[in-house]
Amino acid sequence: MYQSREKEILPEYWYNVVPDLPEQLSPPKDSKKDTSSIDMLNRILPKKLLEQEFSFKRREKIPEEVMELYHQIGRPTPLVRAINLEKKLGYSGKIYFKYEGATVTGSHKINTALPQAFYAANEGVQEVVTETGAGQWGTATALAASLNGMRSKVFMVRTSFNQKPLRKQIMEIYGAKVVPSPSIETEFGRKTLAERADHPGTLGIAISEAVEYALDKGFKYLLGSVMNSVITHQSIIGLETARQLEIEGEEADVMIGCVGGGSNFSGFVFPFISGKAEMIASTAEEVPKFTHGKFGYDYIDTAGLLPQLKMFSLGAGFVPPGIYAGGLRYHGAAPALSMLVHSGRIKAEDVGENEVLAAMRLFAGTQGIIPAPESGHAIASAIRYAKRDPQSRKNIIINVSGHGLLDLSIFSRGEK
Amino acid sequence: MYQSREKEILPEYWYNVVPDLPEQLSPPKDSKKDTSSIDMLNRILPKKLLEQEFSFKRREKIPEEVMELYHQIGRPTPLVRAINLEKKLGYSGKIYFKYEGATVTGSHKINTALPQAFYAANEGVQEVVTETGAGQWGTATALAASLNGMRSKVFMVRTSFNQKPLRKQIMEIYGAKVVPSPSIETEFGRKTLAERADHPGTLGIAISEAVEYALDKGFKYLLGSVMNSVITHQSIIGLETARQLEIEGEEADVMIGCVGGGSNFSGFVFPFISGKAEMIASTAEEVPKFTHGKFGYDYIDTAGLLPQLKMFSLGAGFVPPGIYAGGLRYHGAAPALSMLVHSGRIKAEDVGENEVLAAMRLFAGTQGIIPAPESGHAIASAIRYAKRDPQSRKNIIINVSGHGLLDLSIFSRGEK
Amino acid sequence: MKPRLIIYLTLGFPDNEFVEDFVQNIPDGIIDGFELGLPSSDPRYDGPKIRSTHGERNHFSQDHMGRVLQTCSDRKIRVNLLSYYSDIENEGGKNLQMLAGLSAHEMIVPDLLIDYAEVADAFISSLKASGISLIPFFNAATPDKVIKKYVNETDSWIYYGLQPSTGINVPVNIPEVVERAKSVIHERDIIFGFGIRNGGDAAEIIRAGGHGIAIGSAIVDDLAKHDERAAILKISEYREAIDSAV
Amino acid sequence: MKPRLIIYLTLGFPDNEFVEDFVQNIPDGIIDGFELGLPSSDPRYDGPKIRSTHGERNHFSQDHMGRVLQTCSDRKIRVNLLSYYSDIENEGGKNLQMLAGLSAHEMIVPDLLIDYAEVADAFISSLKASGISLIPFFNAATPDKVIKKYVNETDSWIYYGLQPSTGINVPVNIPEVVERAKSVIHERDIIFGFGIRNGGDAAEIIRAGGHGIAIGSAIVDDLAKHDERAAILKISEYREAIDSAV
Ligand SMILES: Cc1ncc(COP(=O)(O)O)c(C=O)c1O
Ligand SMILES: Cc1ncc(COP(=O)(O)O)c(C=O)c1O
Repeated sequence: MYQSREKEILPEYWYNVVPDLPEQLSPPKDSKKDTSSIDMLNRILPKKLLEQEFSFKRREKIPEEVMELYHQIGRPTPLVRAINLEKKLGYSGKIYFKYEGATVTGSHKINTALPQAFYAANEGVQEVVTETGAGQWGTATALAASLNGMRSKVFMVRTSFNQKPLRKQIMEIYGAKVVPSPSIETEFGRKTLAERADHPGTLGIAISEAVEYALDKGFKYLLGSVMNSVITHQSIIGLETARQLEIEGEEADVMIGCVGGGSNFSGFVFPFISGKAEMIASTAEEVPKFTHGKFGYDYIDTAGLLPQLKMFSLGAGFVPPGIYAGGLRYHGAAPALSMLVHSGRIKAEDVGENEVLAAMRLFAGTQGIIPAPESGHAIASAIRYAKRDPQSRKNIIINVSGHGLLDLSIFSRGEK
Repeated sequence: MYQSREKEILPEYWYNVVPDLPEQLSPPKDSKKDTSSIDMLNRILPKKLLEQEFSFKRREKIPEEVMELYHQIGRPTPLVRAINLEKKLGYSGKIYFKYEGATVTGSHKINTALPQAFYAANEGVQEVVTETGAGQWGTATALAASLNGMRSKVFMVRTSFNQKPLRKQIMEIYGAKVVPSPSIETEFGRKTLAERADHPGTLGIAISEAVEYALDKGFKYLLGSVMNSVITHQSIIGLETARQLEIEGEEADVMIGCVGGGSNFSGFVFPFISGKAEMIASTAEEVPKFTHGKFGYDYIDTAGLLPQLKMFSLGAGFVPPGIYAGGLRYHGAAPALSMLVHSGRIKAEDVGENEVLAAMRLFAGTQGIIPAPESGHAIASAIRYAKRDPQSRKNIIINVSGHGLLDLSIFSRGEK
Repeated sequence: MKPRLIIYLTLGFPDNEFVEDFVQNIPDGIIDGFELGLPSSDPRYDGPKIRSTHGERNHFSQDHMGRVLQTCSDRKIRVNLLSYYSDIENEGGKNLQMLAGLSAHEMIVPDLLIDYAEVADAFISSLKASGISLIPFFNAATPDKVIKKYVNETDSWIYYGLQPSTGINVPVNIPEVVERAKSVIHERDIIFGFGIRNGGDAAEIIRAGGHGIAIGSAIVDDLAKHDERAAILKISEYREAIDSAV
Repeated sequence: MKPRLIIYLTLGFPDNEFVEDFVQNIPDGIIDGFELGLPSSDPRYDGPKIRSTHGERNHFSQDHMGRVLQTCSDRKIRVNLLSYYSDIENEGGKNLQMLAGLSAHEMIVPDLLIDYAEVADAFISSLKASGISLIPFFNAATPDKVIKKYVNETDSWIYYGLQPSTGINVPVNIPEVVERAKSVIHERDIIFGFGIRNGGDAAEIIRAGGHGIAIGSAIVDDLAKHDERAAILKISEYREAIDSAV
């Protein structure tokens, strides 16, 4: 999509922030003595992805086929001046939002699902497997697989599986097989169920099942966040934003996004890292990884199959409450993002459920978009910012990572 | 939205086909002997809308404020080359689709809700009222009212109200009051309920309640389809498409859309009416207005409060089956469209549920978009067309009038 | 040019005698012509006001029509007739033969170009053969092509409806309507009718370039009350309004 | 220029005697230097192969290190040491003082610029004061700014890791890695190590412009089996590969 002239906005290269970081990123750490969990990645990740994961090239060429797919799924996504929101807040500056909900799967997750699936298909893989919590990542994976002619399998955290039948349905329409996790399809799942037959599941368990399944069947496993390569793919958000602002003749003064694993936020702000823009990472009060987490090595997954990363974490064993914003429940955050929060370049703040729901309503009533609850945090933080100094003439740029059309039920609980 | 350069695509004028029709449109007919149901429109419709309804200017200037709102809600919408679908079908020509689901409310309905609400607000109205069947029109009205600082009230057909809680929820988030119809809030509703307490409701009854309510309270009533002015507003679809095709260096050979009241289809094709493109109107097999309906005067609403129009109709008393595509259940079709179908300029064909569901799956798996079930008819007709002559090099242009994210449940019934 | 004022009467309304007196008594010079409607059983493009004047068809008689036409002819008041094609069709052209012998040589058939477009050419020819010109009736809904075709096929003045039908009072932007009509119709007089609510509307039409106006619904209430004076007073006011608009 | 070949050995692995014999027996001219790793209790940037060579720290003795360095010095084989900063820190600089008296004047500290960036400047100064140059260890993850800073603050050759750590064998585009390194590092020799799997890789590095290679994991299995011949044979093959790549 959409117009030939929009090719001016869609970049030809992804951007990897690592060569421009103030300090060197700590490498992933093997958790075991005699085997390498990093080497194990060779078995479950597409080769090309793994190469990207560790090559840290500042510019990574977007394959032509992926470019075409990006067009097809709705890239470039719009950068919208939120005029009605500005008015409602009485804010003197401008507020823009980058709208990742405009992609066909409804969130930024497709930005990385497409290249990952493309690389996998290119290596002759017939099926990809992944896990999903809130459902956005599973949805993106299912479509990306379908567009690349592969089957897909999604281990979906059982509580989500039960609460979000629409998510399951959309994945199935895209051709995915969706199983509630813990499942009886993996040893780890069977073990977990043996211990507790009605286990509600966690993302950690689902990841472990997906990885085990991929190893077992020789399929490839796709990852939705945290890893460097994922964040590199997501840089398309910020790169487009930069060109769109240029076209508008504007600069970013403040950039605000939400953080689950850190992919949408990092993809959004990293292309601006060398500039002067203030950057605010908004997290859920219930999962306060930056404000209450520890900066150090921790596991990506609960079962510890994947390597450890140096990041802010609440502990791989952290059991998050079943909050409205499923995508923000992850215990850690991407290493490069963690480093920049640690160094103070990026500020972090926590927002609670009521404030987020109110912000979502305000945004819906003024801009017409029902944001994903995850994105609601970014919006709430932006509203806080604008209200703190309504006379400010700063340009606030928000990343609205997804729409919330399949999460409308959250409005029935909490504040009315 | 979205980019300043997209202003090249968004037209400055709506187009009214009437001055370019081959024959003259029959005027609306008063149904009563001593009062004028046409004059009654003065009391319930915004003045400016009524002027547009009967002035038939070829070019109608889009007010600047509406233009800005169009940008905010996602216009221009994309015209997408459906490359993956082409491949899947082995079709030698090109297939494009205009994607009205990209608007923030998810369908073309917002194109007319915005100017109607703007005109109402401009006349000092505090509240607007309408009916909704499938929910798309109510959603558009609710947002349009909110964006213009008005309250809104939606009489929602009771079966839909019960079956589509998400639709109700989204309207409420936009600030609308949603009541199931028949309701106790109008005399007509009370009368209907007195006759049958568990009445499931029909669009006809809901219209009657909304009109009565508007007359009673001095509010304005917004209409979602059928009327000339609505179709004029919807011309923005075709006008954008024309410019987008021009930019692509392509011409439309075949244009295909679905018909409920006729607004999305007419808005899509009318700007091309003087050209040579073949035009196909796709309707539901269960509501075969063009193939089995009569071309003559009939009521807009079941209660006969509104004037009669000369159109294809299955009879204002036609009780449609509770089909998957709620937006196609209307008994009639806009007069100008009916005339052009009658004259043979526009072809019509019926498509049944199984074919539509299969087409929707194919489209979702190739293009990533879950279309509205209404739009599924257009897609099914396009697939039929492409399959009939895969060697053809004709450009097929489909109007995908909305997304189906809030209608996913239809996939659980019917074919698997 | 002096703007033209045409008064619509339905034959036989409120009764034959009143109509015959009215055309006799109307002062010289205040109007430019009468448009005489043949009562219709289905005056479907008329609003409630005019519809009420059609009443029962048996109010009407050929003799009555003859007398009215004779008076107008004597008084040199131009006359055109108005009949729905649906009635003409029902009566198998009886009226037509009758009309051929009369002094009204112009005729409006409001539904002809809309609902009977397929027979319009033939009908216009047979009118011509009887020495009668069709006054094309157009309005905002008439496509450009249709206007051009019938302007070509006829030679009388043009009747252009402001409102889609009589008795409807939807908001109308008069200058735009007149401008549109004049942009498609060249070198022919255009008289505007349907829904002229007051002198202000009338004057606006003339100022925008219209050649005249036709009034109907505006005097129906007076006619119904047999109040000739009030009707004539109202007509004079329209006269004044358009004259002073030039 | 003749490409350089550096062989990594962990001191004390598989035992002191073997290492001492090995540096004595390696044929003249096939290598350009040894890199001698001080066993670490937490060799966390190493993969399982090298990790296994660190084993228990008590394999190692200062005497052993002294003998190995002496042999190399006698044989005019250039030597650099490798030690994790975490160990240096734990031992409060004991090693450093010891090293100052030895003939190895170059040292790699793989975790220094990553996990101890805040003390790196001070440490480099104190190394200098002891007559030891830091060989900066960079890899694909090292930011440009960091590379430039430490290239400026040092004067030895550069060690550049192909893989993020040893023992990882993720797919690597060798020409791209070499090109990136050379685009940031000017006028200094760059030796590539970490994850060179075979002669093909080695040749590719040289062809792409690398000044030399460092080999470690590739011979660990032979060393573990005390098979000196096999290890030396493998080293010769690398030698041949890089020489014929020029
Ligand atoms: C819409 C949306 N936004 C944000 C997130 C958080 O993930 P990340 O921080 O990787 O962008 C998710 C994760 O599911 C999501 O679905
Ligand atoms: C998505 C969608 N498409 C099409 C229609 C049919 O209406 P129309 O023919 O007026 O476009 C509807 C009506 O609700 C709709 O919601």
